[in-house]
Amino acid sequence: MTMQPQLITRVHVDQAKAGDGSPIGVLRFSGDITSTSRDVLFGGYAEVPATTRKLVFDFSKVEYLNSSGIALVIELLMAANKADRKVQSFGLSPHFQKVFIMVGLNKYTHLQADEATACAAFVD
Amino acid sequence: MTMQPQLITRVHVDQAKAGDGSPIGVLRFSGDITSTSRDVLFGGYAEVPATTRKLVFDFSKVEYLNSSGIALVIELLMAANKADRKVQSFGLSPHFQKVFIMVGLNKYTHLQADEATACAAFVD
Amino acid sequence: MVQDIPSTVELRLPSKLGFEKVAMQTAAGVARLMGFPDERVDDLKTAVAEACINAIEHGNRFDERLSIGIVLSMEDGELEVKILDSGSGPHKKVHAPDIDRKMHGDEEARGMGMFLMQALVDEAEWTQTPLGGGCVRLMIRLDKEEE
Amino acid sequence: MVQDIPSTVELRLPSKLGFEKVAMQTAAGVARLMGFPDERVDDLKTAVAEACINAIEHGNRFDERLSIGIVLSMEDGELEVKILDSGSGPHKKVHAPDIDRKMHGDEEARGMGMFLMQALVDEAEWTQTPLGGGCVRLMIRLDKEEE
Ligand SMILES: Nc1ncnc2c1ncn2[C@@H]1O[C@H](COP(=O)(O)OP(=O)(O)O)[C@@H](O)[C@H]1O
Ligand SMILES: Nc1ncnc2c1ncn2[C@@H]1O[C@H](COP(=O)(O)OP(=O)(O)O)[C@@H](O)[C@H]1O
Repeated sequence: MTMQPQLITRVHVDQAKAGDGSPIGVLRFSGDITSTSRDVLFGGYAEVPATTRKLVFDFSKVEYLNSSGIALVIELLMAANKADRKVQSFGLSPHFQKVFIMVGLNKYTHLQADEATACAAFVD
Repeated sequence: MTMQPQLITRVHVDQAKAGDGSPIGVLRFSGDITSTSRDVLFGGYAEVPATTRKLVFDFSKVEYLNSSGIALVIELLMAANKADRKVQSFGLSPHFQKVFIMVGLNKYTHLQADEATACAAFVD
Repeated sequence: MVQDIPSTVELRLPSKLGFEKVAMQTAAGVARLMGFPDERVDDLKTAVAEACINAIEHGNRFDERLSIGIVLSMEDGELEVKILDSGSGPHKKVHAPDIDRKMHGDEEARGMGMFLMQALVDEAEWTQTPLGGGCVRLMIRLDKEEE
Repeated sequence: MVQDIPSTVELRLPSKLGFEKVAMQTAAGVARLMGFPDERVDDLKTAVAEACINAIEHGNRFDERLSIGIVLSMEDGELEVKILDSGSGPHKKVHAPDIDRKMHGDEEARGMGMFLMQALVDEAEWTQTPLGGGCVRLMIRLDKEEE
């Protein structure tokens, strides 16, 4: 049997509350975000109740993110955008904050310093 | 000009006090401990006042340690042994604690959990 | 004088996605040995990963009988990394992503690899090997202060 | 079926001390890709570093015109690493260090590399290549639970 490289994507979905008491869906990504992550990422996204209008993306446990993975993040943001959901992000390393800004992604999700700031950043 | 690999050894010497008030020379190693580290290591050792009988080796900032580097640690312990100085060590990763035990080094320097434990471990 | 031989590291990897991570580690090891700061090492890692993914995917079309080559040459505070495959290189030019067009579905979400490579390193150039294979040449330089 | 090609990673390094760190990073990258836990990755890194240092120092006698080769082969949860040089391999057997003799100056402080390699990996073997070069073969295996 030949060796299959282990690329493992995980999403854990948590609930938080915004200042006005409205629910926030927190998607905690971990492991690798690559071209093979589509099903796991959209599976996590689908776990958030349809009525939740606020999302937080937690990248703090992501070990590896490449351009195909960033393309999937763009697709998640497109889905959120269409459903009129706002997305705050945190936990990106300085390197990946720079990369997100290079491709313009910060126009569609604010890059926040930490989870508390991200959850407090929704203005309704 | 051809490229010379950067192997950098540093030793910073601090003073601490044992429970009985006697001085402890703390040798804080950092960077790489390899065959090229001899002068830096013995230079640090020579900075400790000759009357100090207690030494603590702090390995917590060591990034790379190979068998030639361990041989130099053995030579430091030989020098300490000859001068009737006791040496406590801390800050080794679990991997290098295992390696120190494999070569039997723990017979000549106790491997302590942290600096406070190391400094408190001298019995006079 | 043997001193004048430039230092070269060569790596050969299978054409399977995931192995670009090995190239990232190798390139990071070389860059750290040269004294590059963490920030530049991160830039290089991402650029090398993107180049390897393209070599595996577009150059070798996932053909596991083919391998990709990475040649790292160190000289005078410059690190050049060549990523080689058995294809014929990209026919497109580097194109900066337009996030608004992407968000509105007017542009594919993908297609940012070459842009990122060029944005992250000091030089990125697409050529062909003498035998006609695909080749990307990346280069990072130590700043004077870092040397 | 292309599925049956074993995955191989090859690395070539200059005969200069310090470059063993690049081999450590490459080997760690491959082992992590196979799912080895951090503890085993550390064991492998140290064993690979010691093998490379010996290849550079004893095998190639620091001759910068020569390089050392590292071949990593992945199959069935086993990672084999061969470290190749242009010497003729060690003439000594692996010898466990005697710390008391070392501390009393009756044994050299050095001379622990081969012992550590053997102690840290599942198999360590010194052979020669078909062309008469020095070759160390290291092997680590995934535990059943890790797979
Ligand atoms: N090594 C290569 N060999 C052949 N074609 C390539 C290579 N690298 C890039 N290309 C071509 O350039 C295009 C753009 O590449 P890139 O910007 O990395 O985005 P993506 O790989 O996501 O499409 C690819 O779709 C491919 O057609
Ligand atoms: N690749 C090699 N080629 C030739 N001789 C070797 C090689 N590896 C080890 N040796 C021999 O075996 C001896 C023991 O090696 P080792 O245990 O690693 O300790 P050290 O390198 O510190 O002497 C070396 O001194 C050398 O004589």
